[in-house]
Amino acid sequence: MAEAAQMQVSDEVAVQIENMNKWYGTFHVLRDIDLTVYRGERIVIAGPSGSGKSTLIRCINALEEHQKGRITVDGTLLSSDLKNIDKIRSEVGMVFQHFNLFPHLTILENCTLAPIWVRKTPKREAEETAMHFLEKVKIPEQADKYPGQLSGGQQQRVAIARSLCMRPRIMLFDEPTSALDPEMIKEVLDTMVELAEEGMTMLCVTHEMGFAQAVANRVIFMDAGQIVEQNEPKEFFNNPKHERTKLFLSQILGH
Amino acid sequence: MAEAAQMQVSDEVAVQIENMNKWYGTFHVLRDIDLTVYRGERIVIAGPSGSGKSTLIRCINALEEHQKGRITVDGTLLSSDLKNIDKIRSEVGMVFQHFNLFPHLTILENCTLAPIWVRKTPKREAEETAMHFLEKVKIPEQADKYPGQLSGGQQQRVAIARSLCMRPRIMLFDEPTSALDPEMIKEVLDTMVELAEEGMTMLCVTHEMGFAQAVANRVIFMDAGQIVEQNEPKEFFNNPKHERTKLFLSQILGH
Amino acid sequence: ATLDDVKARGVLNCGVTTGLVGFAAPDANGEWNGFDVGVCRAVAAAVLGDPTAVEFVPTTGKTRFTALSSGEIDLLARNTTWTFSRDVDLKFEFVGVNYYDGQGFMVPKALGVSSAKELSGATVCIQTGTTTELNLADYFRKNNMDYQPVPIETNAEAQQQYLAGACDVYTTDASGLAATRAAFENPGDHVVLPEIISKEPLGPLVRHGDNDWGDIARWTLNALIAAEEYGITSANAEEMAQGTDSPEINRILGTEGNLGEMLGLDADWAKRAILAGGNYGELFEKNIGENTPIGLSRGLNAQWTDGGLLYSPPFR
Amino acid sequence: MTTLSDPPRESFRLSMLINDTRYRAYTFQFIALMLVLALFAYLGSNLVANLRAAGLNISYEFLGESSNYDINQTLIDYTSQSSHLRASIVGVLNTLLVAFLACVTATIIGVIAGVARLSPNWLVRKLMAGYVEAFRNVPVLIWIIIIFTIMTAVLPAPSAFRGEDPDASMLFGAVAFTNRGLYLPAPIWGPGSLVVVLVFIASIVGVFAYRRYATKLLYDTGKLLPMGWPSLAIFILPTLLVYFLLGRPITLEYPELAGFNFQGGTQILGSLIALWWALAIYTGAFIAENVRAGIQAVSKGQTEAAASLGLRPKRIMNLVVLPQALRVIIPPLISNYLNITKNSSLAIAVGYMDVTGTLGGITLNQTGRAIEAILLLMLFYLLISLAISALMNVYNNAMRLKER
Amino acid sequence: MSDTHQQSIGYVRDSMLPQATPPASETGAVKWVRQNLFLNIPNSILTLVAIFVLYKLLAGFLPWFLNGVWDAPSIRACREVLDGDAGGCFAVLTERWNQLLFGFKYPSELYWRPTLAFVLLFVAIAPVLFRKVFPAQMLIFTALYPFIAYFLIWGGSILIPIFALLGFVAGYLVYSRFVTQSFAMGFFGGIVAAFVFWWITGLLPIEGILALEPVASRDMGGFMLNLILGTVCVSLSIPFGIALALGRQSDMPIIKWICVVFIEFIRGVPLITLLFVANVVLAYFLPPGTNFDLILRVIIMITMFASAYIAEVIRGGLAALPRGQYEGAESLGLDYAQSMRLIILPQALKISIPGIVNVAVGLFKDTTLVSVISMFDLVGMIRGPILASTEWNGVYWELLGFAALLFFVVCYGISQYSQWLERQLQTDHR
Ligand SMILES: Nc1ncnc2c1ncn2[C@@H]1O[C@H](COP(=O)(O)OP(=O)(O)OP(=O)(O)O)[C@@H](O)[C@H]1O
Ligand SMILES: Nc1ncnc2c1ncn2[C@@H]1O[C@H](COP(=O)(O)OP(=O)(O)OP(=O)(O)O)[C@@H](O)[C@H]1O
Ligand SMILES: [Mg+2]
Ligand SMILES: [Mg+2]
Repeated sequence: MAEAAQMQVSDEVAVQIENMNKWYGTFHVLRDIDLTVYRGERIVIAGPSGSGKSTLIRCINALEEHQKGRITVDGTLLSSDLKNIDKIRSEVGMVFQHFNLFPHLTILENCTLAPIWVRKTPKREAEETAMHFLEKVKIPEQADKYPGQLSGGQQQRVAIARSLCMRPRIMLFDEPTSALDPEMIKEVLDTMVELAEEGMTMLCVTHEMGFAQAVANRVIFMDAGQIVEQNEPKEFFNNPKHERTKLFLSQILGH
Repeated sequence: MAEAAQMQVSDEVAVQIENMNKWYGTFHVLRDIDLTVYRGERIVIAGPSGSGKSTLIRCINALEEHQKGRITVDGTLLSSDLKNIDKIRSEVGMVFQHFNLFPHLTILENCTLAPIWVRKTPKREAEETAMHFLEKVKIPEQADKYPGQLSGGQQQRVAIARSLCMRPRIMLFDEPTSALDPEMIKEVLDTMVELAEEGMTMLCVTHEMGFAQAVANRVIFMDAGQIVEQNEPKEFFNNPKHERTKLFLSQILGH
Repeated sequence: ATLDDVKARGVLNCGVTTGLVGFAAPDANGEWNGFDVGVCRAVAAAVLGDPTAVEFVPTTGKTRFTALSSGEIDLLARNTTWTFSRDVDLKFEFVGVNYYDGQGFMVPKALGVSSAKELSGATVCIQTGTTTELNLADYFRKNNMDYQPVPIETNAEAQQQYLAGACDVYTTDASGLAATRAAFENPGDHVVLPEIISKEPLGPLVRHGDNDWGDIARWTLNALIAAEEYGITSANAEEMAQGTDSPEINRILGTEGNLGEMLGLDADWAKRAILAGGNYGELFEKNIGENTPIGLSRGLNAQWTDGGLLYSPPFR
Repeated sequence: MTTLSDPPRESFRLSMLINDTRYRAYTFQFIALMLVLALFAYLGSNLVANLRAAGLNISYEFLGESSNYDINQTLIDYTSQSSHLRASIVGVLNTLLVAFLACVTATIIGVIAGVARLSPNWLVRKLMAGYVEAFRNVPVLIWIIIIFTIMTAVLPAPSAFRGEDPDASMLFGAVAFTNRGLYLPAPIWGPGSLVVVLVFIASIVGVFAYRRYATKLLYDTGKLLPMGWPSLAIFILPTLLVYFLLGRPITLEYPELAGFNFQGGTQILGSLIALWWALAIYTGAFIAENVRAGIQAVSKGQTEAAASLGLRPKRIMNLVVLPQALRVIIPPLISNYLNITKNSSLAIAVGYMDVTGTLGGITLNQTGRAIEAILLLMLFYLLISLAISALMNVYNNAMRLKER
Repeated sequence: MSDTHQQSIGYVRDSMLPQATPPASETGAVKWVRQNLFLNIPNSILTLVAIFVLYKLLAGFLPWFLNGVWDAPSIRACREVLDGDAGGCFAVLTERWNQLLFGFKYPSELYWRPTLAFVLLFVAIAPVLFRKVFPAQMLIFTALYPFIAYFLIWGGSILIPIFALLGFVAGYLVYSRFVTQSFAMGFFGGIVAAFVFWWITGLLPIEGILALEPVASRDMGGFMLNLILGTVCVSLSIPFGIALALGRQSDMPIIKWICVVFIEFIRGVPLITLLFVANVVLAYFLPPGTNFDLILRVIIMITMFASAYIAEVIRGGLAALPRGQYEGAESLGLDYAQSMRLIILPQALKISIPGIVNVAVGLFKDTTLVSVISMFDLVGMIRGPILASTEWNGVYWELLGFAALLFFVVCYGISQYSQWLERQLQTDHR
């Protein structure tokens, strides 16, 4: 499968991060990050807790601002200009660890909200799109329920559908399965694999090494705010180079 | 290990329950309970939710009053006489599912409170005892922290140490591990096993069948307020007799 | 200017007390009646031609001055004592005196007190927000007596306190005492002591600076007083307006001269004011005179010709 | 990879004021600031225009002038010759006095009622629920008036104590409840009374010292001394002993009916009592709810855990439940104190001369300085509430439970 | 290993026991009385004390209430009828009920209008309070209600409320036309549109068209005044409260500080000083010549007062929302206004409703303070005209009791509702 996926990677650059640095107060969270993501690429980001994985991903989406360096998403430079930020956010979908569905809206409304208000899609059309993606994540029948009535796995799939409804060109996942019970993890991973097979550009923070091996084009290992090692999954898992990586893999696989 | 433990059981009766009945309003929670616990015995009580396990244990400690029958703890008859209740309570330690540590006191203060005020132990001495037991549960270094600063597993171990500081002759555990994350369960079970090995009389409500098999002298299975079956762990697990037990075991082990 | 505002509004906003029987109080139907109310109605009749075109704004001792200076009311007719500082410092203009009063004391007969000099050690109910508490402080200090003041916001509550015996003495303007006593179940059980400890010329006032409006209020009041002097009453005013042989009466009633025009009103202004509730004497008799429950005698408030202080400047 | 560089410094464009996150916040804040300034400028210019039109000005000189009125309750020296400023201070002290008394009383009432609401006794529970609901759901002004009415209309006037066969009589011949207030005996400090007072103070210190010692003894040796009756004995006995040894240096002056009023003794004004108790009972109902919520917030597990350790109910309350409940109770308790202080401004309804009655009442009336007086009045209340909030923050920070 | 009990260890129950009935001491009235009244000696004493207190209360109250005189022209007549017996003089209520409820100036032939408005209030407020019970369409009536109520209570031409309503409609139309593009544009466009509409229609001569007899604000009084002040101020203060709460949450320091200063200032001073301001000082701050009604000034002040308190409640609601909701909205590309309006506020307000209701109860009680600045609300009517009148001087208990009862019924009702709602929110797993 990994082979099949590989093929869809094109030469176009989806995300380009150059020499990016970020501080929280005086704490240097991200240091000199350089990363180029090509269109269709599927990248898994791994690393110990607190290594800055989430922060990296959130910078791409301008949920956090970086203090130095450049981030270019789909040709748009991420600057403090609101227009650019808006543009980028509508190109980039994000799925959170805790789903962050809107509990006061039905599933359908969750999915149509942004298309209607941000993309100015007519409501009917937005609903059709939403149903399409809900079918894709296999829960069209839940459309009129409220998030609180769904299981965690279903909620996460709704969150994915909600992002997809904006027809993003890039999807970011921040530990999408780590708040789920084991049975539900599979549901969500299946959905993500399916997305991957369709050639979506994905950046995914996860500890699901199975998923990484099956889907990723590239695994990035971070520690202490830096990219320590990156490689194809096979190489990465079987033949890690850096000491830190070896240690991490031994822990995570042993677990 | 089970064999080794077996040996410490003596002939002395620690708890004797005769024909005990309890009602909540008109609801008959415990029906004709007869149970004799010998000194040094380690009893695991299992059963479906709502079967009255907690209530049984709490009756022994006079946290709930029973309406019919007799409970004798360590030779003292449990009556409405406050003196007897006090006597019994200081003989019997109890560990709750939700730890119930006192959040406004440090760990050390949690452990010395009762010895000082109930046993009238001088403070210094009480603190020495407390440190002794905190070492036993392997967290002496946390003595000056507050409960809110510890992990669940650590808190539960403090709760055990707190009970031990009263040097009880009998320990009651009410699902001590069910509010814990999997990693922490082991910490607590280890502590309990250690206690068991020292010959403490224990009654333990738990669904940890591994623990039961390893440590218990006897497993008691309750349903609908009655003791349905009891046996040595080996027999109980391999060769349950009652239909209800079989059903329960199939569920719990299949899980 | 105030005159134009009032005309444009069609209603005169007149500040009165929150309720003092005889001077200004709403009856069971919510209709305002009283001596001060009469002044308001006279001004309204003079300016607007309609004695009912008045909006009565109840004010407390605290709010009355701001109400006036902020323009919420056009005229304050709320037994307000004319003092130097109010006239000069607070920037108001008193347009005359409609009642010469003085502060007095009322005590239950049962106490057996016959003079204010015997009040040492008494508990005294005062209505706050008036000059009364200053007079009281001065009087007791001057006479070297001590007392305990019980300050109260409204007349109604002062009355309650006094009747319940929470204070021995009630002090306020003598007219107010009479009015209050009149409302008692047994007025005979209470006496008003003979001492009058202060001068309290009560009169309507307007804002400083709008002299035209002040003139209207002043001369409406004077017209009422002069009308009594010359015998113009609400009963005979119409008849007299046909013309009399007294030039002064003619000038008042507008059949001679152009006094109304000078004021910026029409010729009939004073006639209407008199017709609104009668001349000064009529208003007095109807609201607070001897035949009313309040039963005040004219005393100082008689015409100068009868030995009183009422003395309207000439209309010419 | 690529040459690194910061995002290029774009030249500033006007549209960036709205579109650029860096500048947008400044734009908004600037607009807001301008709006607020404009509003103030507008109000200020109106004020100036209005004052000029009325020929008035803003000046605080009136504070120095003599007030010319008397106040019936003065905690500091005051005569009608004192200044308005002093009259205001008298009012401030009266406010603080009634607020303090009401806070203490409300706390006592509230704690008793709150605990009683959790009593196992059904009748007591219901009775207290009735009290709480009745007082919480009726405006405090109505309660103040009702209690004031009880004071004036129900209690006898001093004159009722007069005569051969009076309608009312004094309690123990020493205390008179009248509708002007409460007349109590006042102590006369004879020679040696200082000693008695000192001994009394010393014995209060003694009580604390004893309790401290008892705890220490328990900690050190495990010996638990009784707390209740020794404390009481230390509290009372030495003072009594010294009092009688010195030949009763402190005597009481009893109030006696003379002239219009009771003379001698001390008087607590009726209006003070009415306001004090109205505020106390009203706020007590709120405090009762806080206390109940606070105790209930301590989970049942805490009590059970303590009980299973063998602690007695009284100790469970003192050692486990109360310390935890207090954290929940005290913050709303403090804001209730603040409410009492603010509600004490309703004193004018009963003629109690608090600061609203002096500065915001008679002074305002006599001088006509409405703006100045009300401004000062608000400032005073604001200072109090800021002080109390500061106190609350200190408490909250000190008591915050340590968490991970 | 000791064999004594090792044999007995195996045990299997052969027949299951049925539910048995508890012993008599565990059920029925006996147990209840013992448990609830006479658990132990101190408790029994308490019970006796409580019974004594109850007896005293009832012994004082019942004869007074049952013997009450309901029909007499004055207190003296009452006393004659009672002839020395204990008994209330409730005649004052039957004689003056209209003044107590409507003040002394509201024309009596028009009482049906505020009464109708009051009844309709329940219809209007029901769908807000019980969202699950009533159809959402009823909210349309809620939106219309302010205009209907204004028309009923104040009278005048029906065109005034209609134009006012149409102004809002015009504003809304413009708003919804532009809001999808930019919130600011929609919002300010809407406001401008509404004002333009009002300005134009304000020029029309509409006096007397389809008019009810107009009643001036000054003529409002009695309990009606309390209700008007309460409902108007609470409803007006909610939008201001939201704005203040958002401002206080803002990370722009100047805006935050403006809001903080306002809120803390208002919360730091007693309402009565604010009422003094309305009564005595506010006029100086308005342009020369403007002349607000006292009632209007009071409404402004009470609204400011309530806004500050409601802002604090809503701030609590906002703080209770998890950070993820903000981030979720942001990551979808919603801007600040959109995420507030669509995501944050609907949730925050829902959490805040019980708190808002509590503020409303407190505020409603505080409306009695207007009696201190010589407005004739229920308390003002009692303390002023009625108790001062010759006929009724001295009937304290009946009047004050009546006032207390009216407030109790309303406030108790509302606070029970808020408690119910809190329970609903707790169990609401949505
Ligand atoms: N808002 C913040 N303010 C200050 N420090 C922060 C903030 N958010 C995160 N950090 C710190 O930044 C570092 C990186 O955080 P980040 O959440 O990116 O780690 P992560 O690799 O995603 O870890 P995890 O696997 O636990 O999610 C951590 O040390 C964290 O404590
Ligand atoms: N205070 C109470 N009042 C009324 N009924 C109660 C009370 N406490 C428990 N019960 C009921 O008594 C029964 C037995 O409860 P108990 O807590 O002993 O069950 P359990 O076997 O410990 O179940 P679990 O495994 O869920 O803890 C249950 O049906 C429960 O609903
Ligand atoms: Mg992370
Ligand atoms: Mg249980």
